[in-house]
Amino acid sequence: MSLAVEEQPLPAPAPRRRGLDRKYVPLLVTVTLFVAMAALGSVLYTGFFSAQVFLNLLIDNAFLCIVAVGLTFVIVSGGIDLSVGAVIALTTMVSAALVERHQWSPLVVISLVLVMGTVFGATMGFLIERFRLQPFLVTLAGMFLARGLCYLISIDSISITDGFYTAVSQARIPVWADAQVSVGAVIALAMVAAGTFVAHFTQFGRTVYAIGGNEQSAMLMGLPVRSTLVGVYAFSGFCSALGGVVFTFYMLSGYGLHAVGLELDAIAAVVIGGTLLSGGVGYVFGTLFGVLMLGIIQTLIMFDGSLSSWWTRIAIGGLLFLFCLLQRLFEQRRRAA
Amino acid sequence: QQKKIVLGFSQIGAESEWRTANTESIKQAAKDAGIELKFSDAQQKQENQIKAIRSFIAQKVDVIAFSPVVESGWGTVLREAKAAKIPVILTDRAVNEKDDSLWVTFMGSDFLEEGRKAGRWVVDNIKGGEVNIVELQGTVGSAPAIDRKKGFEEVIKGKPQFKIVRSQTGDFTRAKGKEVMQAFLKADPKKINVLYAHNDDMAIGAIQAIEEAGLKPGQDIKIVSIDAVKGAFEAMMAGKLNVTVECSPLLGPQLMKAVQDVVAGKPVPKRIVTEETIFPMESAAKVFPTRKY
Amino acid sequence: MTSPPALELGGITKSFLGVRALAGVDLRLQAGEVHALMGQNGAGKSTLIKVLTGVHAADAGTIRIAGELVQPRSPLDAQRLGVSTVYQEVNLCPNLSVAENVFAGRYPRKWGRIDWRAMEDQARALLARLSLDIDVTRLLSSHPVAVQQMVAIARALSVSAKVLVLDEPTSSLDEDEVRRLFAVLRRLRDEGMAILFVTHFLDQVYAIADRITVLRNGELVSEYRVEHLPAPALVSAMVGRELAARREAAPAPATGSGGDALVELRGLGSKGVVQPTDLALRAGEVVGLAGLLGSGRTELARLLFGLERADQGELRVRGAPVRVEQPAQAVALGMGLLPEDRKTHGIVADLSLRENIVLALQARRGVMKNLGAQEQARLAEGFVRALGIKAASLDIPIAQLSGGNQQKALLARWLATQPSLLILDEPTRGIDVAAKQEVMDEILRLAGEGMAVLFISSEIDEVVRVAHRIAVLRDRRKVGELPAGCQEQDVYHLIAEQA
Amino acid sequence: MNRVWKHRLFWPVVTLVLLLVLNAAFNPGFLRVTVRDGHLYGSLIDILKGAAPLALVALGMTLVIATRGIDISVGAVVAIAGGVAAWMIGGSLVIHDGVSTHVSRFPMPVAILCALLVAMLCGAWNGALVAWVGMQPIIATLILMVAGRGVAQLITNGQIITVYYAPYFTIGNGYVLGLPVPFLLAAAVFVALLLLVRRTALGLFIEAVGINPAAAHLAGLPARRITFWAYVFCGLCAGIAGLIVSSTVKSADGNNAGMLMELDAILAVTLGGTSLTGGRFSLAGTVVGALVLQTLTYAIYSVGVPPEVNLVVKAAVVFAVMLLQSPEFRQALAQWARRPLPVQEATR
Ligand SMILES: Nc1ncnc2c1ncn2[C@@H]1O[C@H](COP(=O)(O)OP(=O)(O)OP(=O)(O)O)[C@@H](O)[C@H]1O
Ligand SMILES: Nc1ncnc2c1ncn2[C@@H]1O[C@H](COP(=O)(O)OP(=O)(O)OP(=O)(O)O)[C@@H](O)[C@H]1O
Ligand SMILES: [Mg+2]
Ligand SMILES: [Mg+2]
Repeated sequence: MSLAVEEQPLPAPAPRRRGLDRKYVPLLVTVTLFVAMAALGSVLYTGFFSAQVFLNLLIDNAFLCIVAVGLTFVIVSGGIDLSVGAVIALTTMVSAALVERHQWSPLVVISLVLVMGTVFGATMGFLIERFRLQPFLVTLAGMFLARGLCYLISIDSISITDGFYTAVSQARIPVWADAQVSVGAVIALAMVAAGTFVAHFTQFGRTVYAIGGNEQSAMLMGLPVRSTLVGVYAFSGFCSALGGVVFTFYMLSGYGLHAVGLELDAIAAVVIGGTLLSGGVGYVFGTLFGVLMLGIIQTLIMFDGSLSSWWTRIAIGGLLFLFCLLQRLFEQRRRAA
Repeated sequence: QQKKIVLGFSQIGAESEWRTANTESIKQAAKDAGIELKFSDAQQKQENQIKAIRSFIAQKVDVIAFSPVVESGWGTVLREAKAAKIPVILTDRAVNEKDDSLWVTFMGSDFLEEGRKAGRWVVDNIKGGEVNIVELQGTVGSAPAIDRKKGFEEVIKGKPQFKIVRSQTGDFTRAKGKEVMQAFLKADPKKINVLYAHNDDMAIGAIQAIEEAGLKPGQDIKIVSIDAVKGAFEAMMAGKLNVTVECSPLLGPQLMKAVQDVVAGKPVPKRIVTEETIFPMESAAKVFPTRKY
Repeated sequence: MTSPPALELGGITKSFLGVRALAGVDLRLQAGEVHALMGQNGAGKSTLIKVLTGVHAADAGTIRIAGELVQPRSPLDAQRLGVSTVYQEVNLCPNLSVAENVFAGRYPRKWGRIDWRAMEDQARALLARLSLDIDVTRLLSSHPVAVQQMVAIARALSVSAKVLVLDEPTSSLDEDEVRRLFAVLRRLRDEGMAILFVTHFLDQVYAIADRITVLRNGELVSEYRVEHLPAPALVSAMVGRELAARREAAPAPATGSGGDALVELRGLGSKGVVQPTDLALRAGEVVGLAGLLGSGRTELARLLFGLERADQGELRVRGAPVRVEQPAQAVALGMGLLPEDRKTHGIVADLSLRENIVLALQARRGVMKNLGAQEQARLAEGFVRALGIKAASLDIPIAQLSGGNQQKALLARWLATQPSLLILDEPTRGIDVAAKQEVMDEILRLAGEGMAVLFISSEIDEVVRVAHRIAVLRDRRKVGELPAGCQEQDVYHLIAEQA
Repeated sequence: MNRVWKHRLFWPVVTLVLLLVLNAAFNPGFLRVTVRDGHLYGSLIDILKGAAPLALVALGMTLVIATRGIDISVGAVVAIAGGVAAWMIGGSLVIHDGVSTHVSRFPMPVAILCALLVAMLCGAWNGALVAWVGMQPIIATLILMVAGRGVAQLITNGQIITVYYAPYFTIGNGYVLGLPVPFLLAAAVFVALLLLVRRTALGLFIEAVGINPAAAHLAGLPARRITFWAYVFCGLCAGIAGLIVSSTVKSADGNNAGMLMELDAILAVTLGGTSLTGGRFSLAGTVVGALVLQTLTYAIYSVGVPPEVNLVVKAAVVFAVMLLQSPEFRQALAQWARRPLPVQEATR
């Protein structure tokens, strides 16, 4: 009885979109600006233009990238997750405690912390959805809780000497010549790919966008709003835990003060990548560039090496400002055209 | 003239006067020694320090030096440095790695010992029966906070008359130190004999709180702290702080000498200890004019 | 005997925080019929539909689908039970493409992933059945409300359902669209679908409905077969009293006509939005703006009000050239615009009815000259009474008002500023017959008092009835003007002539 | 009675009372307020005093949040304002004949004025980026959050500037009419703001802009200007808080002053019942929220919670407060409680 089954011939398909779809403009702007920034660094500093420097962006920001992928979904759904940094810390702490103090097998520990992160996220999602609480509050309390739990395990840092962890930590995958990437970087790229797929080609991903566009409408359209909302936070929790695992490889230690303030970096990366904080619009792929953007700003400053502590901050702020301003200008220009 | 030596130095951050003095000393010494310094501020984050070290490796500096924000988790990046044949010098704090070939030398202070010195002063100088001590800790989980607490406790252990009655974090800041002390004073107004603060800033904040509560800091409540920054000397001259344990930030010249030796291939000792003293109230006026930070 | 009704509601009761919206309402919907649900604004039609589709939980009452007792807890539940719904107002996601809005939740798949190409093709085909040829890959928000409404209908039609519920689907459609929609509905009815249909257009009821259920103040009046209930009787059933005969004659030429223009557009246009347009608006005159869907009426109104940037031509107010780049400037010049999309551009949802009414007046007075709470209440009270706005109190959030009452409140917002030019974009959207008459009378009265009115409506008969002069648009261009006393036919001719 | 129960400040106030009771239970002297040196003295006074900077910042934040924005740069602005004031007043100890005298580099009112102007300038920068450039609030203010701390350190040259000019201490430590000056400052701003919001149309405008910017714009509201000024005001509040903080500890610490204050301020605003999605806001709620946080902090210090447990306690309280405030949660709780005894129903 549906209208789709009808005898009339299909109309000739309209010509497929010519040129670039308008909705990809912010993404394009971000990528272009990143390339410009990289070019600037290469001109200014010797040794900047090398494969390894760019791969280091990935190696050094792998965990941030993974977390930001999960956060992209949360932000697209119109929420926010402030607990990501704390969950990373908790993951490193639990991993270190179990592996070092209780000699658990690393693989068991990794699966366990991934489940833990997912459950942690899902619980927050449940509270947000079921009791109509503000995501900011719930995840902020989640952040306090996760960090607090770290200190309950130990206030000191715990080194990891386990063979598996050190092996993974030091493993390098050659890309070309003597440029290499770490396991974490590969996982991060895989997560970006997986995130992009989930966002654009699955029911779950599309529902997240619909909720971000208008939660009430999404509900009236008969979309599974409740389970998707819980799922979004669970996914973000999972990504944080996975980020935590990668972070553990990166640091080889568990510590309650790990990844302090990482949530802000992650939010910044997501937003710079073209996602609207008000929800409904965003790209996982853009998030990757948001992360790289933050990374390259930092690298530029490190290569400069002459800034005092405070000028470092002012420079980071300035570059961020420049970038966001150009991003806005280009977007407006495109829209006006 | 030979090529300038390039030193990559990764600082923890600029969280305190002490740290700023430390940075200044290193910058000045590098300039004096004609060493090109690549300075990077990690804003208290270990991951930023690791990134900085990676970027030093990519920039092919001659020597890398850094003050580890924590002891653990440096193995991977230090191995990368070793593979790139860049010698590493640790300042201020050691790292927790079994393979000590990863760095050539470690110079700097010993937080544990600082805590012990503060403890010893208390044990030696505070007489009378019950001694109730309150402690203002540094940032929870930070290495100086952990070790200064540990060192202090080590000394007073087994001396039952010394008791830590309250201990709370003041995040190494004056504002928090004052706030926490205020609450302590209201909670047990009469019972506090000694305040042990993990740094001078918290002690200075607490002194204000004690005065506002109508007590005399330095007399009614004896105060011990660590760092020996300028403000502490002013407080001591005013008779409000009893003693501060020095933890010298002026590592610059020593570090530059070590860098030059390493590059020249001269042997350097694995551990270079910096001089640390303890300044009681009485010496303050004499020492104050010579303090640089 | 016969099979049970496709849908049967028994004794549905629902209150919102002490406000009774429904009291023991029964409704029987047979397979293969179009059933009209009628009632004044705030009678409880939308609430009944929301109870039926699980948005609200009923306080009491039963729902049976094909004889079986059910309790839908969400629209998703209702959909699974075979009820497909178009809610009042467009309830779609503005940030998704048209195609996606049609298929969200039921995507065509290939290899387990969403097949975008197939989805877009199917959406295009589906919309073509409603004779809508638009770019389905563009965002929904880039299309005007009428198109969005069509998309919502297309979405509901694409579900294979047994019961189709349509809450005022035609309120922003023009006649052509309505005709096409009805053709589709008739076919679905003949295929055995049960269709529940809410509208305020009596002629549409008689064009398509088989039976009518009338609600009044949340109570069931009765159920009728359409042939047993002539229009006047239907109106009295809804209103609860006889309604005065509808004004037939075209309005007398306004007093001010022929005088100097209050607002004059001289070749005012904006590239890609509206072609250069000449139009004079005089005090005391109602100018109708007629045209088909998408002919640019709304865009012209937005241009005039400073919501779009004019890049050519000139705007004169009382003979002096002015630049209007912000609505605030337009308001300061004494203009007001009632937008066509009340949900996104009209109401300020969480603010109270009172605050919504005084908003524009307050904006005009500025921040410092505050209307006191009492003054606000007095003002709002007056309009609530004058326009017959049905609300539990002045202090409830406007979002809790029924759609038609929201529309009246927005009209009140502009009337409160006593504008010299009032631009009304679909002012009668979603308001009931009685109220529509009142609104039209009000417009003429205001014009009589010397206000200039620009009246936009998809109901050309309304335009003809109320306007002293009609400007006809086509393809974003003004194609001519017609004097008062012209017929609907003349408007259509003018549009067709220029083809 | 019913109206009290339904009031949206009911649950935040209940939390505050509970925390006070808890404090009093652990410290017998907690509720005692005595007069010492001609002013009020006691834990409750400490809380009022300690909550003042947070309340101020949170009040400014409330307006920003009401316009659908957020300002995470307030902590940095607190540091900048404190730094400017301390620098202008002067950071050297001058001892004449063994007596330290009060010298200031610039007159104190000038220093205070400059500090507040700089703070407002910071707010204006944020406001301009949000309202005119159209950046997302969190990113626009992130820029100042990162760079602002650098600026603060630049002003203080990375040192802690100690202030020796005694009149300046009044702002943070003084008493007028027996009440602490910081409290009076916060109260004054609160009352002024309340009057502004109630007596002018500002409250209505801000809420309209926060709920539906498009509709507000169309109704003729200067939506952008309102947003802009909300940020300027937020900057001003942070500036006043900065003066209080620096005056309280008689020094300016560019790196640590106002650290993480933005989070606490946002927390206070939300605990007070204002939604982060903008629109309806409650100034009184924000003040209660700030008091709740300060009382909680105070409780943690004085009850003797070990520092490593601080965060868990804080998390538990925040969870408890927000669940209590959620009507859905109370309903679920009531249903759950009623289940074993179906007949039982609260009377009245
Ligand atoms: N969520 C709600 N909260 C409180 N009251 C509500 C809510 N929804 C509807 N109402 C009230 O219920 C009554 C019936 O509203 P409803 O929307 O069903 O009317 P309607 O018949 O659809 O009118 P219209 O023709 O104007 O759309 C109105 O008085 C309205 O104010
Ligand atoms: N049926 C349609 N098919 C394709 N595009 C349409 C259709 N209807 C409207 N549009 C688009 O709408 C825009 C003009 O809309 P506008 O809102 O000004 O029209 P309108 O005359 O006010 O009609 P209405 O208010 O009934 O939608 C144009 O961009 C046009 O492409
Ligand atoms: Mg309705
Ligand atoms: Mg229109």
